[in-house]
Amino acid sequence: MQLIYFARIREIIGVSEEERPLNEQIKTIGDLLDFLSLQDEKYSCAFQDLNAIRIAVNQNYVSFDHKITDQDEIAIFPPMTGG
Amino acid sequence: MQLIYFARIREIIGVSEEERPLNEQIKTIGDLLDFLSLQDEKYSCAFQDLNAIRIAVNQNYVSFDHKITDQDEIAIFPPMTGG
Amino acid sequence: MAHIYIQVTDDDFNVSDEMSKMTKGRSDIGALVSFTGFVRDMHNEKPIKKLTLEHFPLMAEKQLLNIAQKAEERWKVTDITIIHRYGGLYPSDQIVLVLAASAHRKDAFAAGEFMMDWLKTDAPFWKKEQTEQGEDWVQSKSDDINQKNRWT
Amino acid sequence: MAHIYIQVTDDDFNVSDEMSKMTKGRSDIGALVSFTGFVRDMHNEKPIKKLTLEHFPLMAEKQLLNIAQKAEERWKVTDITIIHRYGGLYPSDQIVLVLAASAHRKDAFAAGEFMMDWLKTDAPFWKKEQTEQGEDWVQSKSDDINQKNRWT
Repeated sequence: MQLIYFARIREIIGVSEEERPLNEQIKTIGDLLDFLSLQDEKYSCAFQDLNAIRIAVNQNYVSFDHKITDQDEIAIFPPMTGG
Repeated sequence: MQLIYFARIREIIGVSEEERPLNEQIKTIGDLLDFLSLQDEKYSCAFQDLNAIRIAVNQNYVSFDHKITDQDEIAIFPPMTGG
Repeated sequence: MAHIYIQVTDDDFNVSDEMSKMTKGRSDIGALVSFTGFVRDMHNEKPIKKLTLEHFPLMAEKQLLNIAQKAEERWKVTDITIIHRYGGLYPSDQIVLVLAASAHRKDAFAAGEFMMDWLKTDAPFWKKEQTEQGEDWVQSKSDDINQKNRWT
Repeated sequence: MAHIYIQVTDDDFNVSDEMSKMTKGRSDIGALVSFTGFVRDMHNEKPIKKLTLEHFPLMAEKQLLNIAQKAEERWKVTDITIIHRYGGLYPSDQIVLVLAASAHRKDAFAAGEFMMDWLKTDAPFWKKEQTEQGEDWVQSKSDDINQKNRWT
Protein backbone atom coordinates (compact mmCIF):
# COMPACT_ATOMS: atom_id res chain seq x y z
CA MET A 1 0.00 0.00 0.00
CA GLN A 2 0.97 3.59 -0.66
CA LEU A 3 1.10 5.90 2.37
CA ILE A 4 0.94 9.70 1.92
CA TYR A 5 1.39 12.31 4.64
CA PHE A 6 0.51 15.97 4.73
CA ALA A 7 1.24 19.09 6.78
CA ARG A 8 2.26 18.54 10.42
CA ILE A 9 2.10 14.72 10.06
CA ARG A 10 4.42 14.84 7.02
CA GLU A 11 6.88 17.05 8.92
CA ILE A 12 7.02 14.74 11.95
CA ILE A 13 7.39 11.54 9.89
CA GLY A 14 9.95 13.24 7.64
CA VAL A 15 8.76 11.88 4.28
CA SER A 16 5.74 12.81 2.17
CA GLU A 17 5.12 9.26 1.00
CA GLU A 18 6.28 5.67 1.39
CA GLU A 19 5.38 2.18 0.14
CA ARG A 20 4.62 -0.45 2.81
CA PRO A 21 3.55 -4.07 2.42
CA LEU A 22 0.24 -5.05 4.00
CA ASN A 23 0.66 -7.77 6.68
CA GLU A 24 -1.70 -10.00 8.63
CA GLN A 25 -1.69 -7.71 11.68
CA ILE A 26 -3.16 -4.89 9.58
CA LYS A 27 -6.83 -5.20 8.69
CA THR A 28 -8.09 -1.65 9.28
CA ILE A 29 -6.80 1.92 9.36
CA GLY A 30 -6.75 1.67 13.16
CA ASP A 31 -4.48 -1.41 12.93
CA LEU A 32 -2.18 0.42 10.50
CA LEU A 33 -1.77 3.39 12.86
CA ASP A 34 -1.06 1.02 15.78
CA PHE A 35 1.43 -0.99 13.71
CA LEU A 36 3.35 2.09 12.57
CA SER A 37 3.36 3.60 16.07
CA LEU A 38 5.14 0.48 17.40
CA GLN A 39 7.73 0.64 14.60
CA ASP A 40 9.13 4.08 15.33
CA GLU A 41 8.78 7.00 17.76
CA LYS A 42 8.09 9.42 14.89
CA TYR A 43 4.87 7.58 14.09
CA SER A 44 3.73 7.25 17.68
CA CYS A 45 4.33 10.96 18.11
CA ALA A 46 2.50 11.87 14.89
CA PHE A 47 -0.50 9.63 15.67
CA GLN A 48 -0.62 10.34 19.41
CA ASP A 49 -3.88 12.32 19.35
CA LEU A 50 -6.29 10.38 17.14
CA ASN A 51 -8.78 13.29 17.34
CA ALA A 52 -6.28 15.27 15.29
CA ILE A 53 -5.88 12.59 12.57
CA ARG A 54 -7.90 12.38 9.37
CA ILE A 55 -7.70 9.55 6.83
CA ALA A 56 -8.50 9.34 3.12
CA VAL A 57 -8.31 6.04 1.24
CA ASN A 58 -8.11 6.52 -2.51
CA GLN A 59 -9.04 10.17 -1.91
CA ASN A 60 -12.22 9.47 0.04
CA TYR A 61 -12.58 10.17 3.75
CA VAL A 62 -12.87 7.03 5.84
CA SER A 63 -13.05 6.19 9.54
CA PHE A 64 -10.49 4.22 11.58
CA ASP A 65 -12.41 0.96 11.17
CA HIS A 66 -12.17 1.10 7.35
CA LYS A 67 -10.71 -2.13 5.92
CA ILE A 68 -7.64 -1.74 3.72
CA THR A 69 -6.16 -3.66 0.81
CA ASP A 70 -2.61 -3.76 -0.52
CA GLN A 71 -3.62 -1.65 -3.55
CA ASP A 72 -4.90 1.28 -1.46
CA GLU A 73 -3.51 4.78 -1.43
CA ILE A 74 -3.79 5.82 2.22
CA ALA A 75 -3.44 9.51 3.08
CA ILE A 76 -2.89 10.49 6.71
CA PHE A 77 -3.16 14.16 7.71
CA PRO A 78 -4.31 16.62 10.39
CA PRO A 79 -7.76 18.30 10.31
CA MET A 80 -8.06 20.50 7.21
CA THR A 81 -7.84 24.27 7.38
CA GLY A 82 -9.01 25.25 3.90
CA GLY A 83 -11.13 28.16 2.78
CA MET B 1 -48.53 70.27 3.39
CA GLN B 2 -46.77 68.74 0.42
CA LEU B 3 -48.20 65.44 -0.85
CA ILE B 4 -46.05 63.11 -3.03
CA TYR B 5 -47.24 59.94 -4.75
CA PHE B 6 -45.30 57.06 -6.26
CA ALA B 7 -45.82 54.11 -8.57
CA ARG B 8 -49.37 52.70 -8.79
CA ILE B 9 -50.75 55.39 -6.41
CA ARG B 10 -49.22 58.15 -8.57
CA GLU B 11 -50.74 56.66 -11.71
CA ILE B 12 -54.25 56.43 -10.23
CA ILE B 13 -54.21 59.95 -8.75
CA GLY B 14 -52.69 61.31 -11.95
CA VAL B 15 -50.15 63.71 -10.42
CA SER B 16 -46.83 63.03 -8.73
CA GLU B 17 -47.22 65.80 -6.17
CA GLU B 18 -49.63 68.46 -4.91
CA GLU B 19 -49.85 71.11 -2.20
CA ARG B 20 -52.87 70.91 0.16
CA PRO B 21 -53.74 73.07 3.18
CA LEU B 22 -54.09 71.30 6.51
CA ASN B 23 -57.60 71.68 7.99
CA GLU B 24 -59.21 70.92 11.34
CA GLN B 25 -60.61 67.56 10.19
CA ILE B 26 -57.08 66.33 9.52
CA LYS B 27 -55.00 65.45 12.57
CA THR B 28 -53.35 62.17 11.50
CA ILE B 29 -52.33 60.34 8.33
CA GLY B 30 -55.48 58.22 8.70
CA ASP B 31 -57.60 61.42 8.73
CA LEU B 32 -55.81 62.68 5.61
CA LEU B 33 -56.49 59.48 3.67
CA ASP B 34 -60.19 59.60 4.73
CA PHE B 35 -60.48 63.28 3.79
CA LEU B 36 -58.94 62.79 0.34
CA SER B 37 -61.05 59.67 -0.32
CA LEU B 38 -64.23 61.72 0.21
CA GLN B 39 -63.02 64.46 -2.16
CA ASP B 40 -62.61 62.35 -5.28
CA GLU B 41 -63.11 58.80 -6.58
CA LYS B 42 -59.45 58.62 -7.67
CA TYR B 43 -58.31 58.91 -4.06
CA SER B 44 -60.84 56.45 -2.70
CA CYS B 45 -59.74 54.01 -5.38
CA ALA B 46 -56.04 54.54 -4.70
CA PHE B 47 -56.44 54.22 -0.90
CA GLN B 48 -59.04 51.43 -0.98
CA ASP B 49 -56.78 48.70 0.44
CA LEU B 50 -54.91 50.25 3.37
CA ASN B 51 -52.74 47.10 3.63
CA ALA B 52 -51.24 48.14 0.33
CA ILE B 53 -50.43 51.73 1.41
CA ARG B 54 -47.16 52.90 2.93
CA ILE B 55 -46.49 56.40 4.28
CA ALA B 56 -43.31 58.42 4.78
CA VAL B 57 -43.38 61.83 6.49
CA ASN B 58 -40.25 63.86 5.78
CA GLN B 59 -38.72 60.65 4.36
CA ASN B 60 -39.29 58.54 7.46
CA TYR B 61 -41.77 55.67 7.59
CA VAL B 62 -44.76 56.36 9.85
CA SER B 63 -48.01 54.60 10.75
CA PHE B 64 -51.54 55.82 10.01
CA ASP B 65 -51.91 57.37 13.48
CA HIS B 66 -48.92 59.68 12.94
CA LYS B 67 -49.83 63.36 13.63
CA ILE B 68 -49.15 65.77 10.80
CA THR B 69 -48.30 69.47 10.56
CA ASP B 70 -48.73 71.90 7.69
CA GLN B 71 -44.95 71.89 7.02
CA ASP B 72 -44.78 68.12 6.44
CA GLU B 73 -43.79 66.41 3.21
CA ILE B 74 -46.10 63.39 3.08
CA ALA B 75 -45.27 60.59 0.65
CA ILE B 76 -47.93 57.98 -0.13
CA PHE B 77 -46.97 54.85 -2.03
CA PRO B 78 -47.53 51.09 -2.41
CA PRO B 79 -45.30 48.48 -0.69
CA MET B 80 -41.74 48.77 -1.97
CA THR B 81 -40.27 46.26 -4.39
CA GLY B 82 -36.58 47.18 -4.28
CA GLY B 83 -33.49 44.99 -4.43
CA MET C 1 -17.22 52.27 12.55
CA ALA C 2 -17.57 50.63 9.18
CA HIS C 3 -16.81 52.52 5.99
CA ILE C 4 -20.16 52.92 4.22
CA TYR C 5 -20.60 53.81 0.56
CA ILE C 6 -24.11 54.33 -0.84
CA GLN C 7 -25.04 55.11 -4.44
CA VAL C 8 -28.43 55.50 -6.16
CA THR C 9 -27.84 55.82 -9.88
CA ASP C 10 -29.24 55.22 -13.35
CA ASP C 11 -25.78 54.09 -14.51
CA ASP C 12 -24.46 50.55 -14.56
CA PHE C 13 -21.79 49.52 -12.02
CA ASN C 14 -18.73 47.29 -12.17
CA VAL C 15 -18.54 44.75 -9.33
CA SER C 16 -14.78 44.35 -9.53
CA ASP C 17 -14.17 48.12 -9.40
CA GLU C 18 -16.37 48.42 -6.33
CA MET C 19 -14.56 45.52 -4.65
CA SER C 20 -11.16 47.04 -5.47
CA LYS C 21 -12.17 50.44 -4.07
CA MET C 22 -13.09 48.65 -0.85
CA THR C 23 -10.15 46.27 -0.41
CA LYS C 24 -7.24 48.22 -1.94
CA GLY C 25 -4.34 48.54 0.49
CA ARG C 26 -6.26 46.71 3.21
CA SER C 27 -5.03 43.61 5.00
CA ASP C 28 -7.56 43.53 7.84
CA ILE C 29 -10.32 42.15 5.58
CA GLY C 30 -10.55 38.37 5.65
CA ALA C 31 -13.95 37.93 4.01
CA LEU C 32 -15.85 39.82 1.33
CA VAL C 33 -19.38 38.80 0.39
CA SER C 34 -21.09 40.33 -2.63
CA PHE C 35 -24.65 40.12 -3.85
CA THR C 36 -25.50 41.17 -7.39
CA GLY C 37 -29.14 41.25 -8.50
CA PHE C 38 -30.00 40.95 -12.20
CA VAL C 39 -33.15 41.45 -14.29
CA ARG C 40 -34.40 38.00 -15.28
CA ASP C 41 -36.12 37.22 -18.58
CA MET C 42 -39.02 35.48 -16.79
CA HIS C 43 -41.16 36.47 -13.81
CA ASN C 44 -44.22 34.54 -12.66
CA GLU C 45 -43.92 32.51 -15.88
CA LYS C 46 -44.24 35.60 -18.09
CA PRO C 47 -41.39 36.65 -20.42
CA ILE C 48 -40.09 40.09 -19.40
CA LYS C 49 -39.17 42.66 -22.06
CA LYS C 50 -38.24 45.54 -19.78
CA LEU C 51 -38.18 46.50 -16.12
CA THR C 52 -38.60 50.14 -15.04
CA LEU C 53 -37.56 51.13 -11.55
CA GLU C 54 -39.23 54.20 -10.05
CA HIS C 55 -37.73 55.59 -6.86
CA PHE C 56 -38.06 58.32 -4.21
CA PRO C 57 -34.61 59.90 -4.58
CA LEU C 58 -33.95 61.63 -1.24
CA MET C 59 -35.53 58.87 0.76
CA ALA C 60 -33.78 56.10 -1.17
CA GLU C 61 -30.31 57.32 -0.16
CA LYS C 62 -31.50 57.84 3.40
CA GLN C 63 -32.98 54.35 3.66
CA LEU C 64 -29.94 52.63 2.13
CA LEU C 65 -27.70 54.37 4.65
CA ASN C 66 -30.13 53.41 7.39
CA ILE C 67 -30.01 49.74 6.33
CA ALA C 68 -26.19 49.78 6.19
CA GLN C 69 -26.04 51.29 9.68
CA LYS C 70 -28.42 48.64 11.02
CA ALA C 71 -26.13 45.94 9.58
CA GLU C 72 -23.10 47.63 11.12
CA GLU C 73 -24.75 47.62 14.55
CA ARG C 74 -25.49 43.90 14.39
CA TRP C 75 -22.33 42.42 12.88
CA LYS C 76 -18.61 43.11 12.90
CA VAL C 77 -18.30 44.52 9.41
CA THR C 78 -15.47 46.78 8.33
CA ASP C 79 -16.93 48.00 5.01
CA ILE C 80 -20.31 48.18 3.30
CA THR C 81 -21.21 49.23 -0.25
CA ILE C 82 -24.78 49.47 -1.55
CA ILE C 83 -25.50 50.53 -5.14
CA HIS C 84 -29.09 50.55 -6.39
CA ARG C 85 -30.08 51.47 -9.93
CA TYR C 86 -33.28 53.10 -11.16
CA GLY C 87 -34.72 53.78 -14.63
CA GLY C 88 -35.24 51.40 -17.55
CA LEU C 89 -33.48 48.03 -17.37
CA TYR C 90 -33.50 44.93 -19.57
CA PRO C 91 -33.04 41.19 -18.95
CA SER C 92 -29.50 40.37 -17.73
CA ASP C 93 -28.92 44.01 -16.61
CA GLN C 94 -27.56 44.51 -13.09
CA ILE C 95 -30.02 46.09 -10.61
CA VAL C 96 -28.36 46.12 -7.24
CA LEU C 97 -25.00 45.46 -5.58
CA VAL C 98 -24.37 44.83 -1.90
CA LEU C 99 -20.85 44.28 -0.54
CA ALA C 100 -20.05 43.40 3.07
CA ALA C 101 -16.47 42.97 4.28
CA SER C 102 -15.35 41.61 7.61
CA ALA C 103 -12.47 39.88 9.35
CA HIS C 104 -14.55 36.66 9.36
CA ARG C 105 -16.92 35.03 6.88
CA LYS C 106 -19.91 34.62 9.18
CA ASP C 107 -20.38 38.35 9.77
CA ALA C 108 -19.93 39.14 6.08
CA PHE C 109 -22.55 36.58 4.96
CA ALA C 110 -25.07 37.58 7.64
CA ALA C 111 -24.70 41.33 7.00
CA GLY C 112 -25.03 40.84 3.22
CA GLU C 113 -28.16 38.73 3.47
CA PHE C 114 -29.69 41.00 6.12
CA MET C 115 -29.23 44.08 3.93
CA MET C 116 -30.73 42.38 0.87
CA ASP C 117 -33.78 41.30 2.89
CA TRP C 118 -34.31 44.87 4.09
CA LEU C 119 -33.82 46.34 0.63
CA LYS C 120 -36.64 44.20 -0.74
CA THR C 121 -39.19 45.67 1.67
CA ASP C 122 -37.79 48.97 2.95
CA ALA C 123 -35.97 50.67 0.08
CA PRO C 124 -38.35 53.08 -1.73
CA PHE C 125 -38.09 51.54 -5.20
CA TRP C 126 -40.98 50.21 -7.27
CA LYS C 127 -40.64 47.86 -10.22
CA LYS C 128 -42.86 47.94 -13.30
CA GLU C 129 -42.66 45.03 -15.73
CA GLN C 130 -43.26 45.23 -19.45
CA THR C 131 -44.40 41.96 -21.03
CA GLU C 132 -46.13 41.02 -24.30
CA GLN C 133 -49.44 41.64 -22.49
CA GLY C 134 -48.55 45.21 -21.47
CA GLU C 135 -47.20 46.87 -18.34
CA ASP C 136 -47.85 46.13 -14.71
CA TRP C 137 -46.42 46.93 -11.27
CA VAL C 138 -44.61 44.10 -9.54
CA GLN C 139 -46.49 43.03 -6.39
CA SER C 140 -44.60 42.92 -3.13
CA LYS C 141 -44.22 39.39 -1.85
CA SER C 142 -45.35 38.25 1.60
CA ASP C 143 -42.34 35.94 1.41
CA ASP C 144 -40.07 39.01 1.36
CA ILE C 145 -41.76 40.38 4.45
CA ASN C 146 -41.24 37.04 6.22
CA GLN C 147 -37.58 37.02 5.18
CA LYS C 148 -37.11 40.48 6.65
CA ASN C 149 -38.99 39.68 9.84
CA ARG C 150 -36.75 36.76 10.71
CA TRP C 151 -34.03 39.31 11.62
CA THR C 152 -36.16 41.09 14.24
CA MET D 1 -28.02 20.42 -13.38
CA ALA D 2 -25.96 23.39 -12.37
CA HIS D 3 -22.86 24.40 -14.31
CA ILE D 4 -19.91 23.71 -12.01
CA TYR D 5 -16.42 25.11 -12.46
CA ILE D 6 -13.63 24.02 -10.07
CA GLN D 7 -10.04 25.25 -10.06
CA VAL D 8 -7.12 24.51 -7.72
CA THR D 9 -4.27 26.80 -8.64
CA ASP D 10 -1.19 28.64 -7.43
CA ASP D 11 -2.18 31.63 -9.58
CA ASP D 12 -4.25 34.59 -8.50
CA PHE D 13 -7.83 34.94 -9.82
CA ASN D 14 -9.94 37.90 -10.94
CA VAL D 15 -13.41 37.96 -9.36
CA SER D 16 -14.97 40.01 -12.14
CA ASP D 17 -13.63 37.71 -14.88
CA GLU D 18 -15.05 34.68 -13.09
CA MET D 19 -18.43 36.42 -12.67
CA SER D 20 -18.48 37.42 -16.35
CA LYS D 21 -17.67 33.87 -17.48
CA MET D 22 -20.65 32.71 -15.44
CA THR D 23 -23.25 35.34 -16.33
CA LYS D 24 -22.34 36.25 -19.93
CA GLY D 25 -25.35 35.88 -22.25
CA ARG D 26 -27.54 34.60 -19.41
CA SER D 27 -30.85 36.14 -18.40
CA ASP D 28 -32.12 33.34 -16.14
CA ILE D 29 -29.81 34.38 -13.27
CA GLY D 30 -31.48 36.73 -10.80
CA ALA D 31 -28.98 36.52 -7.95
CA LEU D 32 -25.23 36.04 -7.77
CA VAL D 33 -23.49 35.70 -4.42
CA SER D 34 -19.71 35.74 -4.18
CA PHE D 35 -17.37 35.01 -1.32
CA THR D 36 -13.73 36.06 -1.52
CA GLY D 37 -11.33 35.03 1.24
CA PHE D 38 -8.17 37.07 1.86
CA VAL D 39 -5.00 36.59 3.91
CA ARG D 40 -5.23 38.90 6.93
CA ASP D 41 -2.24 40.61 8.53
CA MET D 42 -3.26 39.38 11.99
CA HIS D 43 -4.32 35.98 13.34
CA ASN D 44 -4.86 35.19 17.01
CA GLU D 45 -3.32 38.61 17.76
CA LYS D 46 -0.04 37.75 16.01
CA PRO D 47 1.13 39.73 12.94
CA ILE D 48 1.31 37.42 9.91
CA LYS D 49 4.20 37.74 7.44
CA LYS D 50 3.30 34.89 5.10
CA LEU D 51 0.78 32.07 4.76
CA THR D 52 1.71 28.83 2.97
CA LEU D 53 -1.06 26.53 1.79
CA GLU D 54 -0.19 22.86 1.39
CA HIS D 55 -2.73 20.69 -0.42
CA PHE D 56 -3.48 17.16 -1.63
CA PRO D 57 -3.88 17.87 -5.36
CA LEU D 58 -6.04 15.02 -6.69
CA MET D 59 -8.24 14.94 -3.63
CA ALA D 60 -8.64 18.73 -3.50
CA GLU D 61 -10.32 18.86 -6.91
CA LYS D 62 -12.43 15.84 -6.06
CA GLN D 63 -13.60 17.33 -2.74
CA LEU D 64 -14.38 20.75 -4.22
CA LEU D 65 -16.53 19.10 -6.88
CA ASN D 66 -18.14 17.01 -4.17
CA ILE D 67 -18.97 20.12 -2.14
CA ALA D 68 -20.42 21.88 -5.20
CA GLN D 69 -22.59 18.86 -5.98
CA LYS D 70 -23.86 18.74 -2.41
CA ALA D 71 -24.86 22.41 -2.70
CA GLU D 72 -26.56 21.75 -6.02
CA GLU D 73 -28.63 18.93 -4.46
CA ARG D 74 -29.86 21.15 -1.65
CA TRP D 75 -30.60 24.46 -3.38
CA LYS D 76 -31.83 25.66 -6.74
CA VAL D 77 -28.55 26.98 -8.07
CA THR D 78 -27.83 27.39 -11.78
CA ASP D 79 -24.05 27.93 -11.57
CA ILE D 80 -21.23 27.33 -9.11
CA THR D 81 -17.57 28.35 -9.27
CA ILE D 82 -14.97 27.37 -6.67
CA ILE D 83 -11.35 28.49 -6.98
CA HIS D 84 -8.88 27.63 -4.25
CA ARG D 85 -5.24 28.70 -4.25
CA TYR D 86 -2.23 26.93 -2.77
CA GLY D 87 1.42 27.92 -2.27
CA GLY D 88 2.90 31.00 -0.65
CA LEU D 89 0.54 33.92 0.01
CA TYR D 90 0.91 37.29 1.72
CA PRO D 91 -1.44 39.61 3.66
CA SER D 92 -4.22 40.99 1.40
CA ASP D 93 -3.73 38.17 -1.16
CA GLN D 94 -6.85 36.35 -2.30
CA ILE D 95 -7.10 32.71 -1.12
CA VAL D 96 -10.48 31.41 -2.20
CA LEU D 97 -13.45 32.35 -4.37
CA VAL D 98 -16.92 30.84 -4.23
CA LEU D 99 -19.69 31.97 -6.60
CA ALA D 100 -23.28 30.74 -6.44
CA ALA D 101 -25.90 31.89 -8.96
CA SER D 102 -29.62 31.29 -8.80
CA ALA D 103 -32.95 32.68 -9.92
CA HIS D 104 -33.55 33.87 -6.33
CA ARG D 105 -31.35 35.37 -3.64
CA LYS D 106 -32.15 32.93 -0.84
CA ASP D 107 -30.74 29.90 -2.69
CA ALA D 108 -27.63 31.80 -3.77
CA PHE D 109 -26.83 32.99 -0.23
CA ALA D 110 -27.48 29.60 1.35
CA ALA D 111 -25.45 27.67 -1.23
CA GLY D 112 -22.53 30.12 -0.94
CA GLU D 113 -22.38 29.96 2.83
CA PHE D 114 -22.87 26.18 2.86
CA MET D 115 -19.93 25.67 0.49
CA MET D 116 -17.65 27.95 2.51
CA ASP D 117 -18.49 26.10 5.73
CA TRP D 118 -17.66 22.76 4.08
CA LEU D 119 -14.45 24.09 2.54
CA LYS D 120 -13.14 25.07 5.99
CA THR D 121 -13.37 21.51 7.32
CA ASP D 122 -13.49 19.17 4.29
CA ALA D 123 -11.18 20.58 1.64
CA PRO D 124 -7.70 19.01 1.94
CA PHE D 125 -5.71 22.21 2.41
CA TRP D 126 -3.49 23.06 5.37
CA LYS D 127 -2.32 26.54 6.31
CA LYS D 128 1.06 27.33 7.79
CA GLU D 129 1.63 30.80 9.21
CA GLN D 130 4.92 32.64 9.31
CA THR D 131 5.21 35.23 12.08
CA GLU D 132 8.08 37.05 13.81
CA GLN D 133 8.27 34.07 16.18
CA GLY D 134 8.68 31.51 13.40
CA GLU D 135 6.38 29.13 11.53
CA ASP D 136 3.41 27.14 12.75
CA TRP D 137 0.44 25.19 11.38
CA VAL D 138 -2.94 26.84 11.77
CA GLN D 139 -5.14 24.82 14.14
CA SER D 140 -8.57 23.77 12.94
CA LYS D 141 -11.33 25.52 14.86
CA SER D 142 -14.11 23.70 16.69
CA ASP D 143 -16.22 26.69 15.63
CA ASP D 144 -15.72 25.70 11.98
CA ILE D 145 -16.90 22.17 12.72
CA ASN D 146 -20.00 23.56 14.44
CA GLN D 147 -20.66 25.83 11.45
CA LYS D 148 -20.49 22.88 9.11
CA ASN D 149 -22.61 20.62 11.31
CA ARG D 150 -25.52 23.04 11.35
CA TRP D 151 -26.22 22.02 7.72
CA THR D 152 -26.66 18.31 8.52
